[in-house]
Amino acid sequence: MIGFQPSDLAQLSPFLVLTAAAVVMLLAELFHVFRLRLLFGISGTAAAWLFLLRNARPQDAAFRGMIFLDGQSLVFGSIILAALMISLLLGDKQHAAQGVTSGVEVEVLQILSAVGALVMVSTANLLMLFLGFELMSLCVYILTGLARKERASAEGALKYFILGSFSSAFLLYGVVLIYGACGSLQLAEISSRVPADNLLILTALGLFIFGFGFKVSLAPFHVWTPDVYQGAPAAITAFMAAVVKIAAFGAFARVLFGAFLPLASSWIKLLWVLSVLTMLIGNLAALRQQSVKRMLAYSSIAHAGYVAIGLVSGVQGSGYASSAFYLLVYSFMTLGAFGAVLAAQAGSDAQYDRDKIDSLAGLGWSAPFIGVVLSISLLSLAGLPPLGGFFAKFFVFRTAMESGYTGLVIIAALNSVLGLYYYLRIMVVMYFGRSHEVRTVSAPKVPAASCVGLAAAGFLVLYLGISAGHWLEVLGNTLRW
Amino acid sequence: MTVTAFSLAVGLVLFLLGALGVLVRRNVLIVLMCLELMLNGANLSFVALAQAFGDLAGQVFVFFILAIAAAEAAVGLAIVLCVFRNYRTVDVNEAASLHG
Amino acid sequence: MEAAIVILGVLITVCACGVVFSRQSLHSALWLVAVLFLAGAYFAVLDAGFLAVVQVLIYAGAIVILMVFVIMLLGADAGAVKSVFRLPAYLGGALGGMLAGVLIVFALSGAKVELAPVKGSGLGGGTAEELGRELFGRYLFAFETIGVLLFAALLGAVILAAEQKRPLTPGRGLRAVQEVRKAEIKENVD
Amino acid sequence: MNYGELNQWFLREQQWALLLILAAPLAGALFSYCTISLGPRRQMLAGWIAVCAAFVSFAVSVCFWLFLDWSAEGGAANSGVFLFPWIAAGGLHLDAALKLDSLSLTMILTVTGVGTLIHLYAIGYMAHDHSKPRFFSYFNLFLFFMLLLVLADNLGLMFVGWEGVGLCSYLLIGFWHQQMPNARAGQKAFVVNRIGDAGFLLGMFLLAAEVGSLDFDAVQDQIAYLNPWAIEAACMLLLLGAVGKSAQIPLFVWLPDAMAGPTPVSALIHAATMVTAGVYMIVRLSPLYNAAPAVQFIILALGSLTALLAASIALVQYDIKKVLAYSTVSQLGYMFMALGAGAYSYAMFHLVTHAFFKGLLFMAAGAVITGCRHEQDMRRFGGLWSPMWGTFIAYLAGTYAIAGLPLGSGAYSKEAILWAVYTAPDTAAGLTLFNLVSWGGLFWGIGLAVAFLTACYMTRSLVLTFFGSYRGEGEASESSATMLVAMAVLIPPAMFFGHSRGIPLLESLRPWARQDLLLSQSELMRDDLYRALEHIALFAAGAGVVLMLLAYSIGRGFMMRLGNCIPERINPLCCKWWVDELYEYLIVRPLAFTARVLFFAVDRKLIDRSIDLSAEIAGASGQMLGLLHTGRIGHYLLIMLAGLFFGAAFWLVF
Amino acid sequence: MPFDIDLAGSLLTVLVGLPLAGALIVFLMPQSRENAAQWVAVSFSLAELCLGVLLLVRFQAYLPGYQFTQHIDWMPELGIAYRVGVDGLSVLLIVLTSLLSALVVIAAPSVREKRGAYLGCLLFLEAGMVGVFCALDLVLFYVFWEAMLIPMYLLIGIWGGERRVYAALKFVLFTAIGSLLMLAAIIYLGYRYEQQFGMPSFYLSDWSALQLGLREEVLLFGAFALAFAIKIPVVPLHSWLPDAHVEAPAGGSVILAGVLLKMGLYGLIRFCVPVFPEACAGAGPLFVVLGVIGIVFGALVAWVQDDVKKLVAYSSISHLGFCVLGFGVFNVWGLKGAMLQMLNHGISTGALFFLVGVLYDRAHSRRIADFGGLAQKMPLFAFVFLSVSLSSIALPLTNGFVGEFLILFGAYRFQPYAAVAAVSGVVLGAVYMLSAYRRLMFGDFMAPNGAQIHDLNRREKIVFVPLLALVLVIGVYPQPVLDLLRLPAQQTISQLSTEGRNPPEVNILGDEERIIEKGRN
Repeated sequence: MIGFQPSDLAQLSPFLVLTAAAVVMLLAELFHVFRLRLLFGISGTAAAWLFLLRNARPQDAAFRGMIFLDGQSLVFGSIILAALMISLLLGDKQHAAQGVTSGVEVEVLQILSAVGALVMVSTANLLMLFLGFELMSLCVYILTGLARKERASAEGALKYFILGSFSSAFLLYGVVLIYGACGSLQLAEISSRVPADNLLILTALGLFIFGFGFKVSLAPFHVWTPDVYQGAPAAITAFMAAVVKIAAFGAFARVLFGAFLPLASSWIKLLWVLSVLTMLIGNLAALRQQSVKRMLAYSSIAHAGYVAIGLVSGVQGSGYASSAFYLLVYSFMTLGAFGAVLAAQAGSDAQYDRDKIDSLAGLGWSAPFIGVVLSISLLSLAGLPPLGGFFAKFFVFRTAMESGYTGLVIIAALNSVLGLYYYLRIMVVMYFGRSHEVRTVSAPKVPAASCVGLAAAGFLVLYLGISAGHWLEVLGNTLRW
Repeated sequence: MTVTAFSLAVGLVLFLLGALGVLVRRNVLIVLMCLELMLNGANLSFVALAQAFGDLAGQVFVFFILAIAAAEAAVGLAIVLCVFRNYRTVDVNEAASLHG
Repeated sequence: MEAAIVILGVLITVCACGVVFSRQSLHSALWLVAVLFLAGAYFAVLDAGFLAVVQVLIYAGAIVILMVFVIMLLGADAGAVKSVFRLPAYLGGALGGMLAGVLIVFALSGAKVELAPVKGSGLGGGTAEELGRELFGRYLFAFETIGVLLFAALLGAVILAAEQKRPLTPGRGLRAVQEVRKAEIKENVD
Repeated sequence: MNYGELNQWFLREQQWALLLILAAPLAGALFSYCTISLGPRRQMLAGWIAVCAAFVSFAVSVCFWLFLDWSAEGGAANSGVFLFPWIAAGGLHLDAALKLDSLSLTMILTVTGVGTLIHLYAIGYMAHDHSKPRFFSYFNLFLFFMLLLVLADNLGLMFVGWEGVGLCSYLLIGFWHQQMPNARAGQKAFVVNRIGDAGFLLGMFLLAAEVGSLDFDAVQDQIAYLNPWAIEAACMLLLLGAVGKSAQIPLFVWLPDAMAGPTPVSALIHAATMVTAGVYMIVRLSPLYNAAPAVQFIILALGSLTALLAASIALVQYDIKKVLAYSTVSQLGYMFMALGAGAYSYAMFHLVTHAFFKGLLFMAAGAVITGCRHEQDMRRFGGLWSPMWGTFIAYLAGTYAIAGLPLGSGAYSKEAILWAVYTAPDTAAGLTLFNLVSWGGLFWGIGLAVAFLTACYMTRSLVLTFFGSYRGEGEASESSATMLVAMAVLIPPAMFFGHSRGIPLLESLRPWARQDLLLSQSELMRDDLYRALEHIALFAAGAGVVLMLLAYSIGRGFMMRLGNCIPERINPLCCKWWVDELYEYLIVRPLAFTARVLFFAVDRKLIDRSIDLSAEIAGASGQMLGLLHTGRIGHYLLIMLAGLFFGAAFWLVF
Repeated sequence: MPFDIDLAGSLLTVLVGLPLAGALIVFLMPQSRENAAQWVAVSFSLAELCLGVLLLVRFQAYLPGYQFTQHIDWMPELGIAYRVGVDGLSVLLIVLTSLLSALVVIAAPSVREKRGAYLGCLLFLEAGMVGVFCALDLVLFYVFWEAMLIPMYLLIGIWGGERRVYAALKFVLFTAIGSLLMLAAIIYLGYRYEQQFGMPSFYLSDWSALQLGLREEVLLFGAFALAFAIKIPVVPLHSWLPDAHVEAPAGGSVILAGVLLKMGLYGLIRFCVPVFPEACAGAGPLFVVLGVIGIVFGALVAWVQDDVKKLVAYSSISHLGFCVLGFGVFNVWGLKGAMLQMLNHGISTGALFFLVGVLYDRAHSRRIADFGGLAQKMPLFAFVFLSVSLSSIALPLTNGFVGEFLILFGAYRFQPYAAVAAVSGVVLGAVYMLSAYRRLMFGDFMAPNGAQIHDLNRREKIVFVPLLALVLVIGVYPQPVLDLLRLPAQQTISQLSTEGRNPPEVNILGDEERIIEKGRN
């Protein structure tokens, strides 16, 4: 009974490598090779990605369907690993300044969380999905609270934990209902057995939307997001905003398209409303925020709404691919934005003060590099061409048009104007102050790794804009495996 | 009413009571306990379904939920400690410096 | 069997109410122990003997003890919650009403509640052996994952909960883990 | 080279000559401006450059007059040059092309002749000014635009000159721009002219749309095929332009203010040449106007009313230049009367004589003003005949001519116009007034009254300025030689040009002139009606002169009382019939008010505010949403659950 | 020569890329090396100007269609391509852009703070503007259209006046509202094209084959027209303009008025007309009305301004009203006039903003009431100001007249009352422009305390000479420019459905040509 084939091992390799990297990092700390931890983290992540790339096969399942390294896992897994890598780079040597009082555990927990995320997007079994979900979530709860001396950090962790556990309990109950109605935990089997008018299934669908909606912060399940993003140390916020959201969206999409496709007419309308609500609430609430991280949190909520448009139109059109592309670009631009904020905060002391938008005054002049990366990220988030964010929106809008959701596109387009306002507000602070009027922040000392991370994020945002069509096609083809 | 249906009902009641507790209680420790109640409700339903279907998957799931519950409890309690150190309270509503 | 189930069901419900509505957190914890024990019994009745044991071991033995420990640790302060219930009753009522309304409309909408058809002959029950086979066969990867999860939770719980006295030094975190692990490892499933 | 060869050579090269007429003043303008880099003494060079440029134009014009055969039967000579297509779009072609026929030759001779003299005069007048280069440059530029206006072969190019002279007028009125009133007067002139120009533009559009071209020849050829309504409309619109430029009711208000400019400017631009451009334009389009009798009637009425109104105001002015300015308006009214009566050649006749004597008068007035240290108030003059007898003679000659006293040139042109008006066909209105007087009779009566008034106010100004005792401060002194020479040269034509009893050059107008006016001199003298009217007019003028002489010698006390019995404040004459005030309250203020309302109420309050408000609303709703995020876990749980329930409800409903 | 062939093929790309490269170089230079940055920027912008002139020279005005076209697949699977090409109108606007940019770069030393970044923004902006004028693919167009926003936003926001933040945000948001709706419309059209022809394309020439339902067409046209109308700006949507102009630095205002405002009308002519002919033709009267409202409104409001920059800004609204009017009448005169007026407005209003900048440099004030009698101390300045004002109020022999004349004539042919109403703008133009000129230049000398009033310096003279020359040359001999515009105007008209309106380019009366010929001989 026990026994797996070597091919199973190949399928497992990304997870094993990544976990091994985490363990090695811990051991490295134990043996005081503290300096090398970044090297281990990055190389482990890179190795995991290489294994993922090598071993991903069309419709290849290991462990009797517990793990799929198929196109979807390859796409979302790659984004997750890339985001992980950048966020490791960004956070290097910055954690202490953020009030994080532990050693290598921050990186280890990020990697383990990424393992959970990877599991989430590469399984077709609800049990594995839930396990990955919990692994990722628990790590992120802890990460949020790591700045233990900061009240905000602990508060954020508590909120995230209670609300997150609550929502995952609902998700779990949804799994129960599905198990009850279909007698299986495999998505493919569920899809083939799903009865159209079974109350259990419909309720389960609702609970799934609740659970995943919470993780990707679709309104009204988004309420935790601003508090947690604001409370968490900036490096962790960047990680959360990128990895957690990608994984949750990846898994959500897999469940929606893998299991609930026969019920599409039920959830499309609902997702339509949720996406409109999410964009509106996210963008409107961000308008007058004074805290950078909170503003970016609301912005990330709004972006979830845009991604959801892709899911809405994914049933008929190529929305899945455009959503994936959106997530790809989104992860880099949000990493760039949070990473730049993180780098800018390196100089100042108190968390509350440095969290204010005004604390970025004159940053564009005193630290041109950070300013440029932040500007690129913000402009891309705002959807200005030729950056990646523009084409991400473009593709999402296009697929929505193809599926006939013109109204949704118009709402989304007008929402972008709101978005433009608050993104530009940050640039106002960064650049528009007269040098004699504002207290320009002194140029923060940014570690080299962080610079590399920022440069990578900025470059990728730009590159993905210029070669957007190519990557959309690549993603589309890969997802169709 | 069959055994399965009754068990599912008990599971639902446990789950809902847990949810209600999370909603209405102020003490964060009790909230944690209520979360456990919710998980137990799900567990009970899984076991009942596993029995009805004659499928071990449900039981295996429960096994994993038990482990997750343990992990969640540990992490949750650690977070509660953290919050208590910062706010000197276990009232979930007191920790509300982040808002707006 | 039916009788046992009915009794257990009613008892579980009563105890759960006890958890939710007790004024003191310690009382809640005790009610929780009762719920967990009863649930264990329920599992046993539903042919899940191994799970029943694990339930009692982990929950009653580990989790609740941990909670009681924390309650004790926080001591008198924990009692200083201003009032027991966070929400006014009418809000709870409104929520309940909404839930009822949704359920009624659901019921009227003509949707059925239907379980999946039973596949085969019922398994003899979840003995340790059967479950073990599953866990180390089909669910091996899940089992590995849960190990990672527990490891992560452990690591996290330790660094979050440990008193911070010394300034951060490299390598300190893992040593703390080792210390705590020695104390707690017995309480965990291995 | 004998005369014949010279003639041949000129005829061969006439296109270049035509260009030279234009090019000389343009080059003069450029070169005289260039002297700005010289020292202040040498800047006087600018004046001489300008004079030379003007004289070159004049000389070439004279050559054209001499060398071309202007009296050939069956087709008068003309000369033209096509330079380049200016604007060509969609079948509409405006070319930069010049055309010289007898009409424009008359005009350019007048313009360049009087122009040269006034340039010469200006050298003396501006001798002590510090911005001579600028002045003479503008002055020459004006000449260029005026000649362009006259020589243009289509309405479009004429409009270039038309606006160009307006520009120069603006620049020169406000020449001493340190004084704000001067600048204001310049602006007023430009803006009022622009109103007329707007009409001109629309008239052009109408013609271009109906005819398909703006060439004068093309328009002329097409008249027979045009819709009568279109002709009348076009004439009306172009009339608006003419009314603006030639200071007729209702747009005459700018001309008196234009006296703020240096006196040579008033002489050249606001008396002799530019203001007659409207008259010239209508004469140029006389075939068109002949086909629009209703418009002709309007011109007649406007002209006579303007003449009367302006003459009445001139009667009480104390500023010597203002008297002359109103006189100009009044005389332009005469020209319009002639146009209205269809007597185009008489209009041109009066235009030329007026250019001479009004130019002379202004020059003399300028000499008086410089002689009295820039005093313009006639109450501070008096007895100036002895210290500045040269000027006195010039002014006397001018007054004699304009007053219409026997043998003065004004008498001939004015009487001809009065006769033409009297005999004007009534086709225009179709009615006689109460069946008693014909319209022609009525307007003749007005014209007669104006002749009387003209004599009155001119005599008054002469008496007040040159007779009696000197009332000013300091010594009055005679002006410089150049000024005197310029005046001296102009005295003979001003006095005696009228003896030609018309202008022999206007053959090109013959086909469109009223046939009953085409009498030769001898025939005219035999016409009883003409002689009767002539005598009446002479009598009226003489009466005016005598009356004023009496009033200011014996009846001085009576005049004082007469002046005092109506306070100036409510005296319609002193208040210029309140026309300025009327415009101020009826047009300017309401317009300014509208502008303010548009800016403060509509633009700022309504549009801007509503935009800001919508931004505010978005921001405020964002803040409201912020209130939703209370930071309390309980509320968050509730919101999420409510979301779940509402989702379920939504799913059920839709 | 092989070089020539290559050049013709990629001249436009070079035109877009050159300033971009310049911008990158300038951005990467250290902030302290401002003079070096200045030299680099000047040389790049002059090179760009030379290439622009080369384009003008090599452009063949009598050939229909687009020239210098280049096609590189960008996102072939989506039908998005890098397609550029120019016709007469775009050539003119590109030359105008490169000229004004070069002048602004030359005049940049008057910017005291962060000049390197200022120059970089200018060059970046120039690349975007040139791109807008040569893009033939709608997505490419949109990319340039939006990419241009940011440098302009920075120019206003960083080097602007007191309320620069408000103005900059207002500018961007206003434009963005329109352009995002336009983006939605572009995407929809791309989708419809793919639906109808089975393959995706965003190429303008492909799109003219689209079959759209009437309601669909009107709505899509509305989205496009809104974006362009905001940019023009048409009157109720103009609110961003005065603020942006007042707050922008002189160079920014020059570019904003000189080039950016043209893009709205350019977009209407280039994109709306071929894709939505019916809707365009239907909306003609609306544009006429809006144009007339703009003319009168802008002129009246300009009259009561106390800030000279605001006055020029509102005068721009009035002038652009003329352009809109010329566009809306859809006959050859109006269109030619509108196109020419776009160029003219760029020259004259650009020069006016330069002049205001000169004044602001010396006195740090723009309030008209603060000044008086400047003509005494700054005669050359007064002369230039007057010449430019005259061009702006369309005095004959200046460029402004030719454009306004054609527009008004076109309006007259369309509807005489429209011309009557619009002609009031001619009068009001004189009113506000001359009264501002009088208040600034005439009377007793007056300037704010601490003002260093001196006449134009050498750099400023260099800036004004080409502008004045163009004012005069186009005014006196506009024919070459009109020749360039002949085909674009004709093409625009032939794209519109012509039932019931003036047939284009047909002689007004059959045999007029003869008379005209005779008149010429």
